Amino acid sequence: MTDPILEFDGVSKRFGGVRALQGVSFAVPGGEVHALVGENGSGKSTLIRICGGVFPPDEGTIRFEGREVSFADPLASRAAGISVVHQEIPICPDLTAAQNVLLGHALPKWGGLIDWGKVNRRAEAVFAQLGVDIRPSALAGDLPIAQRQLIAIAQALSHQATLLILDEPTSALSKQEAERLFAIIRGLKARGLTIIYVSHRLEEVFGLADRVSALRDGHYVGTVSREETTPDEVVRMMVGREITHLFPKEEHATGDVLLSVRGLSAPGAFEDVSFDLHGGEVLGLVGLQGSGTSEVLRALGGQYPHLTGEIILQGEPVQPASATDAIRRRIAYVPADRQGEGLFASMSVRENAGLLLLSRLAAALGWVPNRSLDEVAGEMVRRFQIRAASLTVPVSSLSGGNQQKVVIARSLSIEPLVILLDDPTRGIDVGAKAEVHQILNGMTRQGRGVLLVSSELPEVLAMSDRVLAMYGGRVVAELPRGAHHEAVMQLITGVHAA
Amino acid sequence: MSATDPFPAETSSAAGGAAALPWGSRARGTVGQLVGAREFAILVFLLLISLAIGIARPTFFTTSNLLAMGRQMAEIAIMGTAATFLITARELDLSVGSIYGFCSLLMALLAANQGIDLWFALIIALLAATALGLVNGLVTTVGRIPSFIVTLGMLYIVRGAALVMSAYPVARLPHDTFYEVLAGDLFGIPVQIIWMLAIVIVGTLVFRRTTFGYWVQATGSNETAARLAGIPVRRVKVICFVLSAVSAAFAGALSFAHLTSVSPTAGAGDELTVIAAVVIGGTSLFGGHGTIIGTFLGAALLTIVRNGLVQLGGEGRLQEAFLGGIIILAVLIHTHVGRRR
Amino acid sequence: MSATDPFPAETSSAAGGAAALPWGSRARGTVGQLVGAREFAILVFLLLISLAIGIARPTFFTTSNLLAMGRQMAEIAIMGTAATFLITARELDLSVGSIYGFCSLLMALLAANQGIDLWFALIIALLAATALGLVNGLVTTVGRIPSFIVTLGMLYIVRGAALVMSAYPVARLPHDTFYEVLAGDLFGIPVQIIWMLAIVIVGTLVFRRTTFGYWVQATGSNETAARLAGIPVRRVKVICFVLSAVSAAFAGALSFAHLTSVSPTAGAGDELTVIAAVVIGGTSLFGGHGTIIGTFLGAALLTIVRNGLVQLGGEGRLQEAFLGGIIILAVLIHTHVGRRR
Amino acid sequence: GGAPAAAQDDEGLRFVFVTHDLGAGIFAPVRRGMEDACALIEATCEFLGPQTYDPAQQVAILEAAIATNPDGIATTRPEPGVYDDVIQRAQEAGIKVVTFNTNDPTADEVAPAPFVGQNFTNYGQVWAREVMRAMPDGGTLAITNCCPGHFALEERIRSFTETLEAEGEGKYEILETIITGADESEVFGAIEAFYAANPDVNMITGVDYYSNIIAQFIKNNNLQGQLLAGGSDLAPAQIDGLREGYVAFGLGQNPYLQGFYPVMIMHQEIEYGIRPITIDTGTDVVTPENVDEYNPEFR
Ligand SMILES: Nc1ncnc2c1ncn2[C@@H]1O[C@H](COP(=O)(O)OP(=O)(O)OP(=O)(O)O)[C@@H](O)[C@H]1O
Ligand SMILES: Nc1ncnc2c1ncn2[C@@H]1O[C@H](COP(=O)(O)OP(=O)(O)OP(=O)(O)O)[C@@H](O)[C@H]1O
Ligand SMILES: [Mg+2]
Ligand SMILES: [Mg+2]
Repeated sequence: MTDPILEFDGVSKRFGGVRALQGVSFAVPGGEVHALVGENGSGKSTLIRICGGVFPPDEGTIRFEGREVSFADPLASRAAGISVVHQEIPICPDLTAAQNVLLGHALPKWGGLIDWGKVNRRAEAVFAQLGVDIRPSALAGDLPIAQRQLIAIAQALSHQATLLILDEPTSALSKQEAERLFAIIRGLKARGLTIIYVSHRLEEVFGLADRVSALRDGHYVGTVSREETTPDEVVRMMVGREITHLFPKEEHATGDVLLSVRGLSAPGAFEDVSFDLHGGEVLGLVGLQGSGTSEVLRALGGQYPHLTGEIILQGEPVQPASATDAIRRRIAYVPADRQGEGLFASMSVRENAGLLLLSRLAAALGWVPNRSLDEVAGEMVRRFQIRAASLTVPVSSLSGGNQQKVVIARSLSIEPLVILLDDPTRGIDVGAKAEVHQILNGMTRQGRGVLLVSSELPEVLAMSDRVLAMYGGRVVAELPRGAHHEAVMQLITGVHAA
Repeated sequence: MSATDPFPAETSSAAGGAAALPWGSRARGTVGQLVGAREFAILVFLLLISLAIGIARPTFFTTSNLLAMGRQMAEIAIMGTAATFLITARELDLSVGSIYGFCSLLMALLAANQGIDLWFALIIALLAATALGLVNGLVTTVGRIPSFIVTLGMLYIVRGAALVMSAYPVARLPHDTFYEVLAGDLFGIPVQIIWMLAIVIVGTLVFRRTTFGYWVQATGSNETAARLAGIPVRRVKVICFVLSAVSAAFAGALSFAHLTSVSPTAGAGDELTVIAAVVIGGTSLFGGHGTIIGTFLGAALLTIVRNGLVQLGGEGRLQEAFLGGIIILAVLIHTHVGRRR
Repeated sequence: MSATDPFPAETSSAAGGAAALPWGSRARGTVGQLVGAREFAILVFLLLISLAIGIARPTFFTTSNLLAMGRQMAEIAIMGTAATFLITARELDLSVGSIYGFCSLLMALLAANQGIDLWFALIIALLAATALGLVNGLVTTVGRIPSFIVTLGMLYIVRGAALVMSAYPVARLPHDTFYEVLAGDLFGIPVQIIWMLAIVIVGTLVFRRTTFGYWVQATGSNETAARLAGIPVRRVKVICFVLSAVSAAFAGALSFAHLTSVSPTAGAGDELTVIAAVVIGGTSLFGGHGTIIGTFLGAALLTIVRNGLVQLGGEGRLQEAFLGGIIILAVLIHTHVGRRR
Repeated sequence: GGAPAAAQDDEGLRFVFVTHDLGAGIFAPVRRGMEDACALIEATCEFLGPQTYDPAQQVAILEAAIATNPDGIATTRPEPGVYDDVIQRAQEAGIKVVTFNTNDPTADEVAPAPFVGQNFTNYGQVWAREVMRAMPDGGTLAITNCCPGHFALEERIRSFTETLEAEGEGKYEILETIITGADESEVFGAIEAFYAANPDVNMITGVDYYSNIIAQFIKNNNLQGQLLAGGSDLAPAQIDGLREGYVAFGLGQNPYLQGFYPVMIMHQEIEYGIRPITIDTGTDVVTPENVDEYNPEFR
């Protein structure tokens, strides 16, 4: 093992009553890709924020390149040679791509004034190094989420760093974009940089990392070298128990046709989409970013008022014109962007869970007795094993996985015929994922129809009864259960037309 | 693998049985339910200030002074109740002061110059306020421009209209039951206090225990999520704007009944006082979280400080300056002391 | 992390998108560089209104009236330039009107009663404003309470201080170069216009072509991202508050030099006029996107409408009402006409 | 009545003055008058009011003041009705009440109180006659008004217009009442805009304190000889104009006495049982001829 570039010694951090890190001690050898894994809330991002100078640890010390360091702010950490891509910190939407990339740099000036032309050219060079095609003068807020994530990565790469830390950089990236990032990471490693890499996707971890360290509930569990370990062992380190198989699909007989879609088009999003969804069936939609999979879900959820084509629900033609409309027709939508579109952060668990049942619980004048709301919310919390200190704590105090379960439970509370799930396991850990998959199995057992979109191809392939492959807004193939990963990849990347 | 199956095949209802809840047993008292940590901090602050004033000037605690303060705070508390809904839904109304003046003037002119019955005039004034609130709400939600600007424009428009109307002098009106109901006494208590308490209590119940109240909070907490949850966010906001305008008209009517006179500039500046009361009480200016009890306490604090400073005597011109300091201090306190449970 | 970010970028639906960016790589002419789509929409609106007034009243377009309007708009445009920085950084300042009155009074009293040289008095007034801006900024950023509340408190505090000072009547001051520099003419053009243009031009350059301006936009666009990128967001905001206060003091000095008199209530209500000018110009109230040229046009629009309404004669009391309508209309126009590229 | 329950302690009498607008410049000399009178009789005095024009707030302050049980209260009464209730309650509590500076006469039907201040109807007459003296051959004029709806100002204008019509032999034409707002910069802008549209106007005359801005306008634009000013109060710019002749007249109302007399007549009543009466502080005509005889600070 080479000399450690970064050493943690007894690092602890608490937020109010939450002990995010407790006495974490380990070392990261220089010149390697070092993966950091752990369940949601295990403290990975907290450790990284400490390295990035966002806040200091409560206890313990950090040594960087052999010297004890204590960063007062992000600038100090960067000056020392640490560059960080933080988890889920979107860029500045009102600035251009180039301005975001060079945020925090001294900018090229001409006569005391910033030369934006030069800034754009510099950013262009960074993008070229990253192999991405983003116009430097594009407004960042106008770009799709994947490109925004790439801008954040480009921002980190634009600094001269000896240690690069990436906290879940691929959660919003397509397969190819992720692959390109991996190539860059390998290139940086070859140039002698050390990379700390955080991800919930074990195949990425095993594809990239030289060594894997695991955290559990704020404690350091151990470090293993990739050659000497297996995915199962890493999972065991993370969750402290065995997870037998990753995607536990239950088989059911599927029922009659529930939902028929014929020639559905939304200009600029997708075109001529047709399929049948049966009761008790999971129909997977796979495709790259921009292929129209999420948009089909949104359209069925009533978010595209100007659709052409037919939607027939239980033999009756429908045109969901709004989310309200879709909900009335018992079509439930679970958005991919939990924070932005799913949760009411300032409200309690109870209110988040019970929101769709208010009109059902309401007596005259909209009066909702507290007890009946407590009852239904409590039942949901119990049934979906939502771990919360009480029903009245703010939902924002829950872990990511539990927040997601609240959102799903709410959608299911209307007893939907059809459930539209957009990336229901984004950014949640293996344990929580397994629970969401259990919920999915429960839905089909009850005879509901599920349309599933996921950023993880293996997940859709494993959990679906059938799969529709989409490319460029069109359905290019229908595949039965058990379709081969490679074949699907070729379809959705347009390498082979069906 | 989790042990419990969330979908036992037999049950089809997702919201079925009434299982015993682990936290259902955690009984809280009524007061505890009404007064959260933030409200508590501001209540303590308010009591300490009252005590300090009362010690320096015992006349502060006379029944008549306490009742007078109760009456004085009524208008701000009533407008503040509606504003709490609106601000929780993440909108602002800067036009309440103008609507207050306009509607009381309208009412007075209709009654005095057109000979319309005062009650009927009140109804017309409330309808006019409804229309103004609708315009505020529709321009904000359909026109998609910030309510700060819409209601700022409305502030000028309505004040201009009031100034034009005031060209017609208002004759004196005969006293009748109208004044008894809106400005009289009940068992020695000014009716304004009773109106205020009724509105604050009903407002609290609507805010915390009805579909509409939950919808308001959800809309302000995350508008996109609210829309996706099927909440008619535009309608919710428009209703809040209407409530705000109608509460201003009603406060104007109380003022008119009490002072038996009107002026086109009545209510000028009230918009900021109302927002101050709401925010002092602990409602977030950024939406999603509100408390009507807090607003009530905020209005009480402003009134007590104003009254107390007069009682203490001293430099009259510095009194408003003190008030400014108290506003900042109060918000600092509940932000940092009554942080979270 | 996100707990401190009151407006997550995704949900500020009312703010609309940002307009064309001046630094786009595609070559644009100088005018095109300065005037984006929103600014253009408001410019056209302004010209149409001027034309309409000018046709009805040819005296509107006389050189003397145009110069007079230029002078009238200077104070709002100057305060608006600073406010554009502040609002872009996602903060508000409601205390500018009070600071305007307080600082001009302070200056006058120092010069008239203490015999201090007027220039020196001006410097003291600007330093006082710096201190007030620092307090606004520090209470907002360190105390973590909304600037709406901090500066509302400051509005009362500073106005109270001005009222106390006004107990000392101001003696007449001898005219000297001070008046020439702040209220005289240069080649027949009122110097206030020259001051305004200088400040607008320097402001635009700082806003668009310096690190500070870039930091202001980043801070308002996404405070967390800006902080993590190493931008000292607190310092950036505090500087914006200081700029706002100092601009108000300077505008107050211009007014004092021009009117040779002061009153403690001077500037009351200017806070809302300044915000209106900024928002009419196209700056987003939700931060991140601002335009000083737009603010300049917004101030011009307000002045033209005020002046034009007096010129047109008729019911003077309706002028404010028209002004309110124009504010709403202007923001509707640039929201929907000058939408995106 | 005599002196019931007055002077509960041996610290002397206590009087509270409450105005509708502490910011108005006129109240500085009023306050001085109050302070001098209180010093003379060794009474304690307070001068209170809202920061800007706000009768409702003024009533709240009056109520708080009543609770402190002073010996006397002096208040302005710019709107009818508003003060009836609170004045009656003060009187019932044995507190002497005097109005000063502004009093809506119709208010006396319900809550009579002696008034120390100007008679606004007389003012309008004097004002009209000064305009006729300044322009004996007639001409066009405009009036500036900061605050439409304000009782005192509207009464001055009404009486002015009536007198000008009755005595002006049709020689005078009022082009417009310019609504100026109550912010000096805005007042200036409104005058400027009006003059741009009506450059032939002979005189602009103000009903309120902001009249001095008309003088300032003439001076800044070198319109001496082309445009005549004149109007209420004696702010510095007004004095300049009077000295140089482009302001034809300035009308004072002796604010010092509006602070001094209320103290004295309340003291009289409490100490000697002399019933207080309404005192007109008059309309003080200052012209270029007599301007140097005055100290403008107390006008
Ligand atoms: N911001 C916060 N403020 C207060 N408490 C919090 C906060 N975030 C999390 N918690 C609490 O800390 C505890 C641990 O959260 P953590 O994220 O570790 O849960 P978890 O068991 O890992 O859930 P999951 O497996 O679903 O991710 C939870 O009980 C949660 O309520
Ligand atoms: N600012 C904060 N305030 C309160 N609690 C916090 C804060 N930041 C993190 N926590 C809590 O600290 C714990 C560790 O969080 P952290 O974000 O480090 O987890 P993580 O391992 O990165 O999880 P994930 O995989 O979901 O990103 C969690 O319980 C979390 O809720
Ligand atoms: Mg976990
Ligand atoms: Mg994390």
